[in-house]
Amino acid sequence: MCISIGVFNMTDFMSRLLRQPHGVVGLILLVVLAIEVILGPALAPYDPETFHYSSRLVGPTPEFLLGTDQFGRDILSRLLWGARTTVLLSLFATLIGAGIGGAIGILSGYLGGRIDEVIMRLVDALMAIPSLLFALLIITVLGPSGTNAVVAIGIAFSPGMARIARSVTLSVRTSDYVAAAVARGESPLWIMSREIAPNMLAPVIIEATIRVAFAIMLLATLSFLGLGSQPPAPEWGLMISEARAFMFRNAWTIVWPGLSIAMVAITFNLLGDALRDALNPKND
Amino acid sequence: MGTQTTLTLKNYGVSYGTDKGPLKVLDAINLHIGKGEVLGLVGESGSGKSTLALAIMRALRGRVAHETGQILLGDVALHSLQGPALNRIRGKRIAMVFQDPGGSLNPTLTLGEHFRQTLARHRQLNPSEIRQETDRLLKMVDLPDTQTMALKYPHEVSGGEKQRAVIALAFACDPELILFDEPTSALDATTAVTILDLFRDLQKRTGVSALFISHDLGVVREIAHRVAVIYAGRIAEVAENRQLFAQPRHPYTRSLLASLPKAATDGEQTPLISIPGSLPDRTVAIPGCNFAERCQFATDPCRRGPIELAQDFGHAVACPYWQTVLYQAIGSDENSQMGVRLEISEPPLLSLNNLSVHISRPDLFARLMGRQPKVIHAVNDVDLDLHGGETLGLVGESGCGKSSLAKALVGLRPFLGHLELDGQPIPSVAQMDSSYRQKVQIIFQNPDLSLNPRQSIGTILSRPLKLYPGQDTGAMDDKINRLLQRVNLPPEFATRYPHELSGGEKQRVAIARALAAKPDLIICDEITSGLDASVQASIVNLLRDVQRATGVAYLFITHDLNLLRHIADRVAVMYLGEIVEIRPAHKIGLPPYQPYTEALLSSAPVLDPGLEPRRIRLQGAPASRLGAAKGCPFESRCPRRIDDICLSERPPRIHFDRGHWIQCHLDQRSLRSVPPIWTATPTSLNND
Amino acid sequence: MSLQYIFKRLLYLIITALVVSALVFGITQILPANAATMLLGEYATADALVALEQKLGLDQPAYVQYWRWISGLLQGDLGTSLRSGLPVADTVFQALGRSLLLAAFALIAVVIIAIPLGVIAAVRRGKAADFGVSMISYIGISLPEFVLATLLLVWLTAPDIALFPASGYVPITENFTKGLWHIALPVITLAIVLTAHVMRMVRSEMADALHADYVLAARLRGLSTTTVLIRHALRNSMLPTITVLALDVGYLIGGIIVVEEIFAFPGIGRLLIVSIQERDLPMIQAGALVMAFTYALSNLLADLAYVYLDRRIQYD
Amino acid sequence: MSQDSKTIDRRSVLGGMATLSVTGLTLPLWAKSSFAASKGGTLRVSVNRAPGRLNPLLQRLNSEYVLGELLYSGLTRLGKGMEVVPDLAESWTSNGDLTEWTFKLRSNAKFHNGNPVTAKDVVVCLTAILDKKTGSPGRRNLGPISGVSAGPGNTVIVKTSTGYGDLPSALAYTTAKIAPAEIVTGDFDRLSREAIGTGPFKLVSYEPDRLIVVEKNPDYFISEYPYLDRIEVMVFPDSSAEMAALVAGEVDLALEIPPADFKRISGASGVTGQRTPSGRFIDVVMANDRKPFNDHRVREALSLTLDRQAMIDFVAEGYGTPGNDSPINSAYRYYADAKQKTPDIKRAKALLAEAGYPNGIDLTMVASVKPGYRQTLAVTIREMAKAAGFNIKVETMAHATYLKQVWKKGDFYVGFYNMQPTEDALFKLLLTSDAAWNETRWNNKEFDGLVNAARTTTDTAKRQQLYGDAQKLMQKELPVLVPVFFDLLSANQNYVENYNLHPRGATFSLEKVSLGVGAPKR
Repeated sequence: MCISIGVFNMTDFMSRLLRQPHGVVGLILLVVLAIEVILGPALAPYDPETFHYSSRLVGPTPEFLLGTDQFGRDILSRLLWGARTTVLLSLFATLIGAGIGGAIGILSGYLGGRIDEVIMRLVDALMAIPSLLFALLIITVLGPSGTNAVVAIGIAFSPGMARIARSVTLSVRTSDYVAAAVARGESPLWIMSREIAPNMLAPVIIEATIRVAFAIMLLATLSFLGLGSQPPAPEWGLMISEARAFMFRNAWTIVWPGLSIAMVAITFNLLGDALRDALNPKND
Repeated sequence: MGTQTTLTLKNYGVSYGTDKGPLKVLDAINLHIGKGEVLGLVGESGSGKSTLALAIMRALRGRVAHETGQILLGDVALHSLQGPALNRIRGKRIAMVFQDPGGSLNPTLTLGEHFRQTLARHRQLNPSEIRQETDRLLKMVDLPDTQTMALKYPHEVSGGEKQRAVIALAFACDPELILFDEPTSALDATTAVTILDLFRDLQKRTGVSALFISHDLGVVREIAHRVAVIYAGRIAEVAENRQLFAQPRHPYTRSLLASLPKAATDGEQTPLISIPGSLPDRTVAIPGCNFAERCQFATDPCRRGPIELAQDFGHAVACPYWQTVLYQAIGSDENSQMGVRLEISEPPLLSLNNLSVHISRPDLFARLMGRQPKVIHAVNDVDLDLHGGETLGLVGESGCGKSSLAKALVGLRPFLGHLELDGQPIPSVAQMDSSYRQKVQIIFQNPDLSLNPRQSIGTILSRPLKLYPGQDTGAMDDKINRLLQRVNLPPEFATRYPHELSGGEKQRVAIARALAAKPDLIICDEITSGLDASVQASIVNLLRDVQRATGVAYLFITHDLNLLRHIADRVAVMYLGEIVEIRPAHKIGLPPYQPYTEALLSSAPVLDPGLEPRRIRLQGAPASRLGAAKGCPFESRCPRRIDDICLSERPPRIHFDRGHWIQCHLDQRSLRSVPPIWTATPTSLNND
Repeated sequence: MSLQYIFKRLLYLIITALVVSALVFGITQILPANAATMLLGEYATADALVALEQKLGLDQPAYVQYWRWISGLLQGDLGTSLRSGLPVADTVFQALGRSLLLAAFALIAVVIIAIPLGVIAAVRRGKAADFGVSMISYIGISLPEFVLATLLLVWLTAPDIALFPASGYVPITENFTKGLWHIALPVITLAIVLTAHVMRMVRSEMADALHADYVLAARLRGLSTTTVLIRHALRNSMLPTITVLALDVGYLIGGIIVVEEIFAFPGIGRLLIVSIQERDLPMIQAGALVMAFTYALSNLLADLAYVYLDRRIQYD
Repeated sequence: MSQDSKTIDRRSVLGGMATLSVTGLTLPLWAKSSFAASKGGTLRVSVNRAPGRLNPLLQRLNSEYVLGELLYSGLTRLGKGMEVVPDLAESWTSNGDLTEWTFKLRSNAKFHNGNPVTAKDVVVCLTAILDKKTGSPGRRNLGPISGVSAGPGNTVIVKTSTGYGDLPSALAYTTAKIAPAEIVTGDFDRLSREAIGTGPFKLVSYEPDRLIVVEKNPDYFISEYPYLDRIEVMVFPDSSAEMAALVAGEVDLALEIPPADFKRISGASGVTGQRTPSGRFIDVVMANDRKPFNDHRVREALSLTLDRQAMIDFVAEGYGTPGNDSPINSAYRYYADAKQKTPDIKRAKALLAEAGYPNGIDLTMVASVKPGYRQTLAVTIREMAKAAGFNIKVETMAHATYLKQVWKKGDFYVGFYNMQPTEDALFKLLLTSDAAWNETRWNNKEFDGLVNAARTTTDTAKRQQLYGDAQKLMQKELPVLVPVFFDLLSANQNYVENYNLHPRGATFSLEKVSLGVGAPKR
């Protein structure tokens, strides 16, 4: 479980990443996803919200490549538009989690002692609430919306991130370069931000990458439960939730967004695993 | 030594696939091990010695690109064996012992279970026979209480006991050959010698053949009949033990020996020789001698090659010109002037009085329950004076509290007792102001861990310069360049990152960082332990140069007595958190000794031909450090224990001449009456 | 493993429960609408709301309500549901029992399927079998339960296939086969997702274990492949797997919420969702607490199992 | 078929002031073969929300009303054609100005605990419902009652503050159920756990999130009923699971079918779908007293963007009728026919420009997540109104939050209401100045006058006139937009007999249901 604090060098790192089949597949998928996110709206054949009164719930046709939903909206266009929301929201959620958790973890691990003990008990307690449940409770307070779902997931992720950040901090903290910094009288802020934080990046990035996949699914699940993005947003989880009433009339309405979510999750899972392997010196 | 050979390697070579192409790890290896013979294989890290052992076991790790040549066990062609046929031979006809006994035993199985599996597999014994045989084997390696020992899990026994068990396991099926891969490197010196004794003894009794791999020439000298020196995947020299050490022929072997601090060279301070350069790139073909780039005698023909291992009355050497250069001295480019000592200043720079370091783990639960947390007494009541310009060596086995003391001195651990710097009392870590921190610097053992991998060398060096600017004005870049120059590194290193540097270069950066603060004292915590001998030599030479130029004092912590004798003015010996002896460093070989010092000296490997140490062997492992010892810390293992007084009363400090004192219950006379550890006996070589 | 260690962990468990209850209580306090609003629904008038809030004690300061709740809890009284007026404890434990049954079946399925597959993948690393297992696990961990559940529902309960009943719950004590039959789909959904998780874990742990020195040492002693794999590698790789299994209980709880919602399984997850929607405070508190407690307890048990199996670890 | 029967019903129903004495039972026309109905058997009924409240006085969900009706009785009930039929009251009369009503109770009605129903029970229960402390949802739906007292003989006298011709209909309200007086005044909370009613069934078990079982009440006051021995009410929060269970034969009768599934379900083998037009509607609520909706032109512009026919497809999957911006449709007695409104984007744009929004207008429309139609409507309106320059942001929220923060307070949101028994009930609930839920704050004196006048009139033609004017006024003034009425949809196995979908949506009459040939033995 221990993640090394390996050295980080971009070209070397890319070559390590590309040495692994899952890294290659992950990167290819990531590029596809990036295109979808950046160019999706431009590539979409229709406006994602335009109703096509006469073509409701049709299967794939030349006109509507992936078919239409219950309002006659083009599923392909909605997926392409939705990529931006779905992917970016998940990234944000993870970023929030990594940011809050990282800060707490580094502080707790660095300060140590009683403060650490108290923080960690709290974090343990929060971790005892499963992410979905936690997010559910937070959303209940904030009200259902895409942004709130992001915040909720971010908060729900932060205890786990804090744990990882803390354990890395603890191991980095015992390392001699931190000892050297302490011994020469550096300020705690400098030590945390310049000595420890950069060395936490690798494990935190690995964890965050895998968490993105998790965030996508969580976000989609929240939307599915009606607690995430709200109609008419072309968010993928919401699309499934809305389409469920029509799944027997046009199963494509579920299959496409379902596949899309799975694709993104696979991308980040593959990348996370590849990163873990690439940054793991054991595999040299 | 019989004429039959147990193992033969014919022109063996192996390459691993890497991104840059195949890396030739082993090249044209021709070796044999006779029946009942122990072949020592020495080389620095990266020379391919472990790969050789794994190749023999047919368990190469990594991507094998090419494999050539033959490996024969008797007349069995090991190199072509696979699957069940191979499994019938492994463990039965060849066994292997690894460096880390902890790693090679399954943590979830009892020791007995390891034996059971092996015996059931190869010797088809029934359960009661297995029990008997396990018992016999454990007894054979002198393990106590064999019945309960078999029921223990690996973590429940000490490192030495584990290695004994692993050795017993290797002998379990009466193999023809045992491969040892650095079997003592992970152990403390006093434990390591007992393991070596054990193996020597067992080898004699069973007549097993062995390949004994080590980076430590001293260990190989102790144990091997013949010694092969490997450099960058090629055998440089093979000879009878005595021959090799008495008259090494290959320039590499000679340089290697010259880089090692000698045990018995009393008093006089000769510089150590370091080998310039580093291992050659083996992804490209090297037509000539692969040592040529680092060899001070190399000529053009050396680089053109081909170079072959040439036999000459059982002494093979891979240098056609060895005879021409044999009488030319091995030298160093670094013109260290040794022997010039600086004046030791009075009064002391740093003064410790009753200094203790107690480590307790914070435990919320224990506090809630109102219980005292467990406290480890890492350092107990240490008195020590350190003078300006002096090098004080601190020696002791792992876990004796050396590092805790070092950390307390730089404010990384809270301490109890009195600490004075320049007569200024420092009551606690909180009172260590920036002036104290500037004056006392520390260098750690592992430069990989002490240099932040995310910071450039320039950044690393700039920090102390910014924190302690001193009177020195001028551009930061200039200051960094000067520092790099000071430690013999080129200025362009400022923009590099630690991982781009070699181990020795990294340690130089760490030294430069310490120097940046212009300290009065540098604490060197095992700073050469992770380095190869030749690199260690260059670091030690650098430290001496620096001391001469700046008058800085060193607290030099190490477990290597030979090194201390070379570098230190005074030596403090530490055992279980207490300093048991302080003595001047020259004359270290002469009595009186504190009994622990004596055992430590006896365990140090000896390279000098014709020098035989007196054997003193310690039993058991150091006692627990929970709570302060009432009596002598060494009481439980002391071969010269008097009686219960050692357990119950703190031993007195007995003063001898010139700042030499010993903490022991023995009286002065009996302490003085011990013979010296080393006696020159030309016939003492163990192989006959 | 000392008794003291167990006590300590139990104490932490209680701390966890307290923090969770305070947190959940805090959340329910700042909810934009309370149970009275929901109870009265579109029939709420200001005076009716006040009256009902008084009756339910919702007008009291938060700490009073919390203290009342905690002291009730200590006496084993979880209060009454604001929605149905039924005792919370009965409802919650009944629902929990059903969910645990679901979880237990899913875990059993996972252990039976995932461990052998993970081992095969690790041993045949880089081969077709590994590729297959990896593919399955990537898909499994990347497909949200609600998609999987919905697709299973569309395919397996369609009239012409009708492999399984779509939903409903028959107590297993009432009719064993029928109970199993009804629980099958939710169990399959949970098991597929979890299997992927555990399989991945076993594979990577096993691969690590196969690289360990003691496995090399065992191989070099010429032990048979089965002995090396099972006695040496698997045994050690099971330790982290146990931890992962315990962590997956958390995942399982999340999954259970979704799966129960879709398959109309009257477990704790659905109870919680309904309670959140209805602002049924005592029910939310009890439900969340029970879930968190279950999770924390399973982690504790995993740690104890770990200590029991791996003698190296000595907690004090 | 239902269209025909409705016309007949509407005519056959008496206004209310005259004594309606239906002592026996009028066999409904649609009852295929009630004489041949076989007795016994267990019926599995599915509902799509958990009936969380057992207490009949506190119920407010259709799934709860099912239980209320199975286990309890009121004074009156609604017949198939929305006419008032006797329940515990066997007959009723009123004084001339419709301010005092006398209800005569049945003599053979007994509670499940064996006690006979007395006037005291009725007085206590009605008083409790009217007491705001009880928190009964029906408090404002029973009409302007000023007093309830026991009369001579087994009678109950209800006085109203103004003349109120619809009182018998109002007392058919779903929560106006009668429970034993001593429990209501004593241990009221007991009704959350137990059911002591007079209904055709008795409670066996109650697990609100899963299964509620009731069994035949042998002492039911109409001896012919119930036919069934046992009813199991199964709870499915997820409609796809519910539909699958129906198709698989696990469920005999699904009380509500999502429009999207109706075609598939009613086409499934062995399953029959039922559909009835209803007054259940979805509306767009606008704050008539605040900008921008205080400007009639804005409301009209929005109304003109709506393609109501298309909306039926989107919101109700075609199972509905177009709305004409009045909550009264042909399912009500006094419906006034009017020309169907059609979209006119050009005119809408012009109106919006006139109102001061030549460049369009930004609005936020709130839709609660329950039921899903609200969001669908919001999304549809957003899309349709775009063309005329309305830029509508849809904001959805949890139902609880919606109730607390938006309902009756917000400026612009989606409402959703069941059909009410009478026009009066609906207007007085939503639209008059003194309406219980005056969410539009339209406060139109003329409209109030029309509704109040109709209350105290017994002349059917005059009432038709008054209510017709009121509807016209709404269609002109547009206090709310009513784009769609829903048909009610249900489905049952072919062997389920005599279940008939009631347009009110809250009345089920399961005591009349029986199981025919092919019913599984359970």
